[in-house]
Amino acid sequence: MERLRLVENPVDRLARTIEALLVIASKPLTIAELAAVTEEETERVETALGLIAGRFREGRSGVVLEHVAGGYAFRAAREAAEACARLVERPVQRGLTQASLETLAVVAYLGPVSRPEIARIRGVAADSAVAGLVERGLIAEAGRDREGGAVRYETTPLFERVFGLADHSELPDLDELGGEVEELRSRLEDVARRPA
Amino acid sequence: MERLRLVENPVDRLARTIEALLVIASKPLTIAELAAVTEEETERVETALGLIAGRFREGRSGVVLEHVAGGYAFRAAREAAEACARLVERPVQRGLTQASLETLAVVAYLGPVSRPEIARIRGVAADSAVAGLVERGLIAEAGRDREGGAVRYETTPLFERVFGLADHSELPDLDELGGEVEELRSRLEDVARRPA
Amino acid sequence: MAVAVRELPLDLDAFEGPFDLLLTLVLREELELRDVDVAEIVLAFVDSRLERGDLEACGEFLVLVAALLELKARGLFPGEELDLEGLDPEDAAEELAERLAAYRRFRAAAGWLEERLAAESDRYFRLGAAPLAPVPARPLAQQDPVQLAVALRALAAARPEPSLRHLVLSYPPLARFLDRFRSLLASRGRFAFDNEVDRMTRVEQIVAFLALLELRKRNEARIAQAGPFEPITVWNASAS
Repeated sequence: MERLRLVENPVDRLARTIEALLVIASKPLTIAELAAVTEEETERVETALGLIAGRFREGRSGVVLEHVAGGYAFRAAREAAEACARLVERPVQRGLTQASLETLAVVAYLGPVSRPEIARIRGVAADSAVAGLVERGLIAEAGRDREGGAVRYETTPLFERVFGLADHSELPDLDELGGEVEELRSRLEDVARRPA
Repeated sequence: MERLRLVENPVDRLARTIEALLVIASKPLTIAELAAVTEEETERVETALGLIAGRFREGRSGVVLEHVAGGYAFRAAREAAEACARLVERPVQRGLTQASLETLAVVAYLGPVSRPEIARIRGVAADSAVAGLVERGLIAEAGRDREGGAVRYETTPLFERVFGLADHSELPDLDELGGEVEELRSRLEDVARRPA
Repeated sequence: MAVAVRELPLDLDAFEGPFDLLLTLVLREELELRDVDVAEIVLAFVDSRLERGDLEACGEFLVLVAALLELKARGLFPGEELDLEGLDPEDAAEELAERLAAYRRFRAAAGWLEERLAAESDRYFRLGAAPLAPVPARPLAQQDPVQLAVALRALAAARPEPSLRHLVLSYPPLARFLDRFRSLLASRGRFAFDNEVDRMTRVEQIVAFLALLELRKRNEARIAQAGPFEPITVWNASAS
């Protein structure tokens, strides 16, 4: 067997290259894309995809080649559906990270507020915390502060549900920090500017 | 051949399930995670991973199993690197500067560590290097050193993955990287004691 | 005879910081340390970075180098002790050596990471979700709103990130002191160093002292001190 593989079918090598491309791609790849990237003829790409489809098929492999509207992609075999569902379904998370909590607090009390404003108040960039909170649906975009300005964020109804608030007015009081949003904001920004 | 496969080794089925999990996972999966999700013993998971490693290895497959960042993941075969380079950009590792690498080294060995601590070691401000590494996802916030203190940073699993480290213990021992205090001190005193 | 900075094949901008530069110079085997004024190079570097305002963390470094130079300064005042506000030069040399050693290890670790990255340049993997993977859900447990108030109070109570930027402003460039001392020497012929630096911050005093050593080295000034901790008098060297 091993001796035979020395005289390798050249399509085998192309097939391996396409397998590699499919496993790193974040979207399905068309035959045209595969041909361009491998610098091969589309006919040979189609032949290679045929080989791959034989190797990566239900019952034989846990990785299955799928032809979808947008092109070709690997997917999980159907027999593994239950395990895949368990993998994707995350256990309920008990709390938020410090970065998320601080960012969420700023948006909840001062929102709508932009990322640069959040960064100024926290003293560090807020990009990934904001993106994480948007992905979770706890905050959402609320227009721009002016035309062409930075996108601003506010909390969502899901935020109110998760924190058990009937509405925004039920946020815990911060009286000692100044009741008005503007007052609070300028106070926080003053603190952030102050040298250590 | 096909008839023989009807009397399937039960580990084969587990191996296929794990293949399916690995192809949809967006990060390396630990043996514990695989065992939990497949509802199997860790020993059997290890046996199955051995089977998968044999099938998905360099030279045989375009998809390769690797042990990285404390878990297991699929990646592209090295022989397909040229085609992969034409398909995807690598924003994480492209253009890491000396400043970024030094900062990354400090965080990798000392993390969680704050920006002022990094600056103290490197003798220059670390703000933009830290921001760039956070942006790339190689380091992430890890709380503050005390309430209201400086934000601290640690490396992410993506760091280990990008650098191909099975875990942190694969980093070289810091003490073996040089830095003999006595030698430096005597060199410094040579400099200092020389009359102006 | 010391080699002038400009004659050395050094691109000061290529260094990451003062530790990087000093370490490189100190470890440079082919350079005979006797022949190179390392301190002068380091000061030229620090000075150029200070002028650009991008050397935020060099405060400590400057203090350490100044103390180290004090060892050298003993050569100027044989048998006498200068005191840079209690900074013992021996301790400073020890501290500087330790800081350089620590930096050297991390610079080596950065080099190791760079090599590793090059060796792994043909390893490609997918970033993010697989194209046909089920979309993950991340449910969050019920949260207590009091956490939000606590987080905001903490932000209001303390400066979250110490900034070193204000330190930069207090670092005058060496050149400013050189100019000032030169004009004093030109107009008066002599001046009392202590009077000039009396109201300055400690760091300003150190930079002023470095300027003084520089003038002495360039044979523009002569310096005298009656004894340890006594006032320093500076003369115009050409006027005597």
